[in-house]
Amino acid sequence: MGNERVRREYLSEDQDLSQQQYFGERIVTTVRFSTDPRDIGWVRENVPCQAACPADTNIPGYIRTIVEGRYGRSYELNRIANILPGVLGRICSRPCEPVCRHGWPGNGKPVSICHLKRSAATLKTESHRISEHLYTPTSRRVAIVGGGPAGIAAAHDLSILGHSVTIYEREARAGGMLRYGIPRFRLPRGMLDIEVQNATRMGVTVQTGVTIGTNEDEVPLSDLLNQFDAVLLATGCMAAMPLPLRDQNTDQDLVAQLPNAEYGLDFLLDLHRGKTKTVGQRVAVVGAGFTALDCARVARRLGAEAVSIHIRTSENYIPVMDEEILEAKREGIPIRGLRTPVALQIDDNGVGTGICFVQNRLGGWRASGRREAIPIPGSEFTEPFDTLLVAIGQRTVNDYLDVPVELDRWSNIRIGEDDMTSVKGLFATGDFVSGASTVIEAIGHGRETAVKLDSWLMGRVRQHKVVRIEPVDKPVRERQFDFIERQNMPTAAVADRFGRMNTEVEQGLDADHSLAEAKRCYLCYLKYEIDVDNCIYCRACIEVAPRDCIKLVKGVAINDDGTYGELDETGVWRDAAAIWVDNDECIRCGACYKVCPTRCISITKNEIITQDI
Amino acid sequence: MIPQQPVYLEDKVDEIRQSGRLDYRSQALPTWCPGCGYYSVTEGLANALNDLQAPKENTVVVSGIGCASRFPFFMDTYGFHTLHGRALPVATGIKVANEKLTVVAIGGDGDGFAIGGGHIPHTARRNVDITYILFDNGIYGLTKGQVSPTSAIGFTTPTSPFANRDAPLNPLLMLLSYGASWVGQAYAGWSHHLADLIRQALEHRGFSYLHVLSPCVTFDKTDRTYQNLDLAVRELDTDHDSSDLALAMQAATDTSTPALGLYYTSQRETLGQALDQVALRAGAAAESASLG
Amino acid sequence: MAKQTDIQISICGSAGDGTIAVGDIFKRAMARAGYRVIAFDHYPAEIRGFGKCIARTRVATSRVYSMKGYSDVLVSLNDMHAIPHVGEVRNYGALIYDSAPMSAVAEGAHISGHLKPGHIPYAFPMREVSELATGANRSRNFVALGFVAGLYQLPQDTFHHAIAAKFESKAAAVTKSALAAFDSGFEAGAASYQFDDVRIDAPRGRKNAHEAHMMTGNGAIVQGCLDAGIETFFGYPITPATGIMERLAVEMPRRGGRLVQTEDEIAAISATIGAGYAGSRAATATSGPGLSLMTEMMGLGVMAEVPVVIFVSQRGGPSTGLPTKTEQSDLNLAVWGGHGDAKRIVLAPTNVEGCRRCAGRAFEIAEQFQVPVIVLIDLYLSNRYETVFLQDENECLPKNWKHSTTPGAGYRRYELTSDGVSPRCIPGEAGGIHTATGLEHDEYGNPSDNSRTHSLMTEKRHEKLQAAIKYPGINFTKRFGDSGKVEVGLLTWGSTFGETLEAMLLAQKEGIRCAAMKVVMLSPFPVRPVLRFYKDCQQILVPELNYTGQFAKLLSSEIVLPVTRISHTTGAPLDVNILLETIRRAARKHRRHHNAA
Amino acid sequence: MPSSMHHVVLGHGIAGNHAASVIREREPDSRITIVSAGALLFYNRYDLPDVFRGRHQWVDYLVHPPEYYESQNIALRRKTRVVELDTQTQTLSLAHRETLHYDKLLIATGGRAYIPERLLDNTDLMNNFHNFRVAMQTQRSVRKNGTVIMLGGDVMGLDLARTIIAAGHRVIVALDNRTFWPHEVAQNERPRYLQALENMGLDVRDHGRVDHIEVGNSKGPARRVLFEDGSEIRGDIVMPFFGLVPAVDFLATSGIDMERGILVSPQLQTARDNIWAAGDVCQIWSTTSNAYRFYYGYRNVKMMGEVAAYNMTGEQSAFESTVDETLEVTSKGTLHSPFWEFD
Repeated sequence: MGNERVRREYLSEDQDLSQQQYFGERIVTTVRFSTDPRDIGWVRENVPCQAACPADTNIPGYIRTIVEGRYGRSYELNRIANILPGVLGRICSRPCEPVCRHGWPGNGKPVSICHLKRSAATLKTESHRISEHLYTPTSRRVAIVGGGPAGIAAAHDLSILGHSVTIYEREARAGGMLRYGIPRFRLPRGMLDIEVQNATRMGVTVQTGVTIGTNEDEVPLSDLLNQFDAVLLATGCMAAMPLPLRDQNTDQDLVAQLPNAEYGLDFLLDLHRGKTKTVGQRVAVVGAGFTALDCARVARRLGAEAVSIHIRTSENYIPVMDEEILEAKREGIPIRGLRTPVALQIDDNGVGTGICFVQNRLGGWRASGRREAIPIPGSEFTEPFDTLLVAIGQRTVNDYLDVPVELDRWSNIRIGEDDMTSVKGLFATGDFVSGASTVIEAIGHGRETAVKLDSWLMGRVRQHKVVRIEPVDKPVRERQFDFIERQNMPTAAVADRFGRMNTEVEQGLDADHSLAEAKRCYLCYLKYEIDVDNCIYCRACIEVAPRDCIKLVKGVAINDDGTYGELDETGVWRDAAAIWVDNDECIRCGACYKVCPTRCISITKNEIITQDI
Repeated sequence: MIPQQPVYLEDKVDEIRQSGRLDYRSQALPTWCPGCGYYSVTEGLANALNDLQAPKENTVVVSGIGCASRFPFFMDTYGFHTLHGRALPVATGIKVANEKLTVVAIGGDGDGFAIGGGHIPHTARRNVDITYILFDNGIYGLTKGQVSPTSAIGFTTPTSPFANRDAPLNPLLMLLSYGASWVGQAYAGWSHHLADLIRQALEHRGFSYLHVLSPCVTFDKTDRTYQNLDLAVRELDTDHDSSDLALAMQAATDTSTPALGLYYTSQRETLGQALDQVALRAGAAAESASLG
Repeated sequence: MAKQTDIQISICGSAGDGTIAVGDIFKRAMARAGYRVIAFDHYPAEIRGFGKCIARTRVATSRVYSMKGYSDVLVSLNDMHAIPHVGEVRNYGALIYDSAPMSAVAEGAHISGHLKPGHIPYAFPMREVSELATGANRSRNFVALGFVAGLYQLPQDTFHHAIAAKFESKAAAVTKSALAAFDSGFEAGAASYQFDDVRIDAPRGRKNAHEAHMMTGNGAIVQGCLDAGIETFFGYPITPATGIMERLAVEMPRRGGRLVQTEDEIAAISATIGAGYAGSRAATATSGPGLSLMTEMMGLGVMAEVPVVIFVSQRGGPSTGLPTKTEQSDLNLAVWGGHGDAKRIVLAPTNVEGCRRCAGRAFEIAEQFQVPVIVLIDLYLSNRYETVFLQDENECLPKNWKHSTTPGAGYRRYELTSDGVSPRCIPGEAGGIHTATGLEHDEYGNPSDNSRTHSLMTEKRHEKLQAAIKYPGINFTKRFGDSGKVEVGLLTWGSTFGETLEAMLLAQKEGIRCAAMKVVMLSPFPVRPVLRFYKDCQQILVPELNYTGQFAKLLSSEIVLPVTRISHTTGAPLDVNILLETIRRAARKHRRHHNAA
Repeated sequence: MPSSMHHVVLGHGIAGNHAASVIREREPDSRITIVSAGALLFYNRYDLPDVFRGRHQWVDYLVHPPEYYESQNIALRRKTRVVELDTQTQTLSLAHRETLHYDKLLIATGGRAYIPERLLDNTDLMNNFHNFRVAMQTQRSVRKNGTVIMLGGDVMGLDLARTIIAAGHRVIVALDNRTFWPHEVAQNERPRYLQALENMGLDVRDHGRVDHIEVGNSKGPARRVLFEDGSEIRGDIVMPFFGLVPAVDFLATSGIDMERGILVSPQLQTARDNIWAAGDVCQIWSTTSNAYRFYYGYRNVKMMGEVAAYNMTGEQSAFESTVDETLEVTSKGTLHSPFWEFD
């Protein structure tokens, strides 16, 4: 078109056309790869969900492909980052959703990113084929201790990178907490099996039922260190935190002693190892995490009538998704706040009858981001129970190490920048290092460690992250999409949940609802730019903008890290050096693109990708 | 989609501020409809004046009535907002009074060819050393969209509800025949090209007439839109000889695919020079008289 | 018996928001629904550029004559513009505004922060509703309109009808999205609880309600032209007269008439004179600035005794002045303007119905007296909407002027007769051959500088017009209010009479004996009836929208008696309350004197 | 200087309004703004049952005429929702994207009807009574001599029930553990109180948990309530009365301490500087019962408004309830709750 011809003539004499791929007459695309901090910073700032994802998932990418109905591609985009989309699509802690731009004040509710992940996994075709880009074999051998999320993630990446990997798993099957910690009504096992299988099929040997340790019939770690080029510890946090009781400072653990009290973690582990568990009519659960909620909901399913959860602070401050809390309440489980256990009431037969709490007031914030609770003297009271489940946290176990390894003062293992322990060739990752966290963090860490371990094995860094910038020839969103309400996850009727223990509560979004939800995504990775050289400052774009997203600017601040800061707006004609799209406000509706008289607005897709060096 | 070299805002902004072109702008934001071609002209004129380093205080922008009437208010130069169609004679007066000034008259097609039509031939004939930028959107903007002298046949407006039957003027042909010594045509959608021509027009000594094609984004959604003009306009043939009047007139007759660029330019005595000559002759006559 | 409704709704927005457009639809729909409606819009000089637009509409179940000083409902399409007008909403009146503005606003910049405690807020996300309904936020205006209609349970189909009519000429898509926006607004309005802040009760059933039309002064003038069978029109766009030409451009060709948009007013009046000379019913329309340009050519019309009609809608002056504000300051130009003794006829209707009647009669009168006739209105009347009923039959007479009984040899185009009107022939009539000229001429039309001829012809051109004062079928003066002696008499002209009448009615309610008289014919001046009115009034107030008291001076040039001038030059119509207060003061003053005596 | 001091009161109920006028008494010069989500001026919600007594003009419910606010120089922002509170910058973000700065803030947003989670899917089939507007709509949707189904039946509900019965309608109460809320009735006492309800003309039913609500068929009443035990009740409208939960949604990101409600000291001060809370929204530390607890009823709430106002203007007085909270059965055998009393 005329104006494009002109643009070539008057704007970009110096333009490098070498990268253009021609398709007939039309230029299809020109892709630019950038490591400029401003470009990388742009993605980091403007795609908040991806920035918040420990596994660095390309969220706009996979949501966009759902809109296009390319579920398989969407699934792959996920798998590239987090290995187990079908699993995480159900039980991920969703650090991405609280930061979703759609949830910012005035923008409505965040996109249900997690549920869409699940949709991609379930809606992809039967014949979907996963794809992997395999490196040539390196003949390096790596042993991984622990087949949980972190171990599996690391194993996957290391095998892709060409190393031969062996996982040593204590339990009968790989999966760790995913398989033995999370109840089936939240995570059906079929999906888990397939995805673990996919993650480990590129030449990963999984040795199950093998315990690494010092006892006989256990394999000592030192053997592994001799047999393998590198060993990676990913044994997570498999021990429950003991319940501290202010008024019963005995050295033996009362919970362990009482016949009708148990630690939630053990309760769930046993259950999923196949033991039959029973609970009384009144079940008191102490603790505020996923484990506590799971215990309570399992207890309801095991027939307990009155199940209650007791927490130190209040609902607003516990690290659990609102949906989970709501479902627990629907199942008739009240959450009682501001109370700390101080003692157990035990009758003459040594059976626990009640738990004494002290009333709390809220204190400051811990470094961990958790809320302090400060007991109020003299405010003690008692709650009766038939069964007591305690789930106040988990800790690592490292007594199985038969080589001298440096520990920190919490007796967690100490690792360096390169994730290597004080022992050469011995690496550690996941919860085993960081303490109990989330599945996605474990996977994220596992993958980071894999890359570091690879560079150590190969003696050089083999990959780095760059921004892939691809022109988009037309706006792919419509303003209408912003008015779509967040699609609610359909759930099984409460009555039906208790009949069959394993009925999955969240039923998943069907294709239509997934499409509707996917459309809501702003696709923050689309970058609208105005070619200031060709702009006539006519403000036609501002006129049609649905929001305050295009601005007359004097300039822009640059942060210390070289990324862009705030736009410096102006209403003074003489100062208006440029008209610029404020990508914070921009909801990628494309209205401006359509009206620009000089066609000076361009759209690019900005994605962080991994490139070989 | 034409690939872009990476644009980094702060670099670009510095470049623009240092260029100095913003200095020619007013404080107040223009009040034309968003998307109006006048923005392109404003930018173009600012850039051209800046390229020529024309001192702001020696520049006067004169307008008549119409959407252009506010033009001077959006330039940080001397300006004169006169009456409907009377911009050119006022500009002539200013120029005659002070030859050092750069005088730019600006108006629309209604202002210039309808009520003011009588003034153009004479300003061109006298070759007053001013630049006349005529903004041709083929419609009356300020009175909300009636036909104008350059509206196409068949153009339907409130005052031509059954389609306009009057043939449009051919301004370029008119101006060429009136003897304008510099005639060019630009298009608001080609902002850089426009700026380039304005600069040439300002540099020309004599009456320079720049015809600027533009849509009226508010009252003409069908006929002369950016989309249509984008497709219609082309550049003057590369071998065009701008000293050849016949060739220029030939080129001017193509109104279906208007060619953009410098049609014709020639150097001849300007009004200022003529007045100087008259003064010289009068002086000489007085001298010879004293010798005799 | 239906309850009395008298509601004024103001829609306030930025130019380009479509404020005036929906105001227009609102008033038409309400008229259709059988209400008496009067409306006046405020709009800025810029096309866009974000100036303030207000569409004010007064809806009543019985006849009203002017706008109210306050509003019952204010709809904000642009808070920046609407905030200054929040105060004009009465206690327990309603404010309707956008609860989800596009961009973040500073403290105090949103209208919700400016409501008076007595106001009822109706907040809803106009922009979003619009985008949902039409995919663009441009239709906020229709959403708001729909909201009002839905909120006050106004007949939805009547509005559909009005919207469809509005976009007749436009693409179907335009109508469709407007309707969509309206309906979704209507839904929102109907859904939101109405706090009885404003009641719009069903109007008294008029059997001819379906014939009710909202018409502006401009529209009525067009109607009058058509009544008179106008044949040719030449014009040049100028606010606020442009509307006349725009409408005629649609209507005339359908009736075999011809309209040409000339390149300027000078050409417009010239062509009109030519067409008049050729015998067609010809007219042009302009405003003050154009009239100034036309005065010279008008002189030719007087001299050559060519019947033409010139519609003049006054705006704020002098010079370019206030193109979008009203004023009555061209009386002098209309009555006296131009060089030489160039007496012409000037009619000044006072309301929309009057515009129609005067326009129609103007053609007859021009023909009858062979002279240019100026119909003088102002922007307020040009753009003011009133309900009119189109079925009123057309009273205009066909072309019929004093014709030569014996055309042929010796035909004298400018024959001196007892009534000063000469027999007229037009090109095409055998035996009517003559030359019309701007030079002074004799009875045959031959140029003559004979002093006797000049004095006779000058006298003829003036005296023939005296009979116009008695021209039938139209009241050139009319008295309202108390009969017999009154404390206060109001004497005025043009659009101002509406406010004057309202003020008089209010004053009467307060027990002040008063009367008002409108003067419709300004030149020649109807001295006798005015003089009679004088005699009945203890004191005379003359309100008008100019500084120099042009009408008052015209009065005193015809009748030497004292009057009190009330000059008002804000560019806005007269404020009824101010006028009422003046009447009270006058009445008090009178009573003091009375008691003293 | 006090004249520049800006007191912002969130909520336009008894607590908020009373607080505002007390602040005005104590600080004639300071700027006072009341932010309310409602459309109307302050009215007494204890009067609302009167819509069943034919009192339908909202103006009749106003406690103060509009002029009052002008004379008191109290700015009133109605139809205004707060979406975010930033305690650092002391600004409130309003739903219409305006920001409002405060020097001292009183949160008195009250409580909203608690809907048991299992009924959340049926909310649109139930009628509320929390403001004039919905009260009117509710009143209009009951047929002459029609039937009102009351779920739960807290004291507000029972108060309303008296009026509805007086208006010639039938009221069925479906019992629940929240019946009589906020009064706690011991199991052994329960029959006595239920009898009292019957004496008051209520039709008392005990079907256990509600399963869901349906729209009735065209002929019959508009609503059907189905219980988990399979039984069913029909009526024109269904009104949930399961007690109140504090309206604190907008405080999610504010860092204000909350459990169920906003946690405040006996001085009604929150953990944040310059922020107080009063009314049904706050959970006050009770030194007597050593717990955070709610106080209900006109008198308590008004007192809280007063205390807050005093403390916002320099005092340090503590809130103490003077209300005897026992739910009594009168000599006539009917119920009487202290929370029905107001003045």
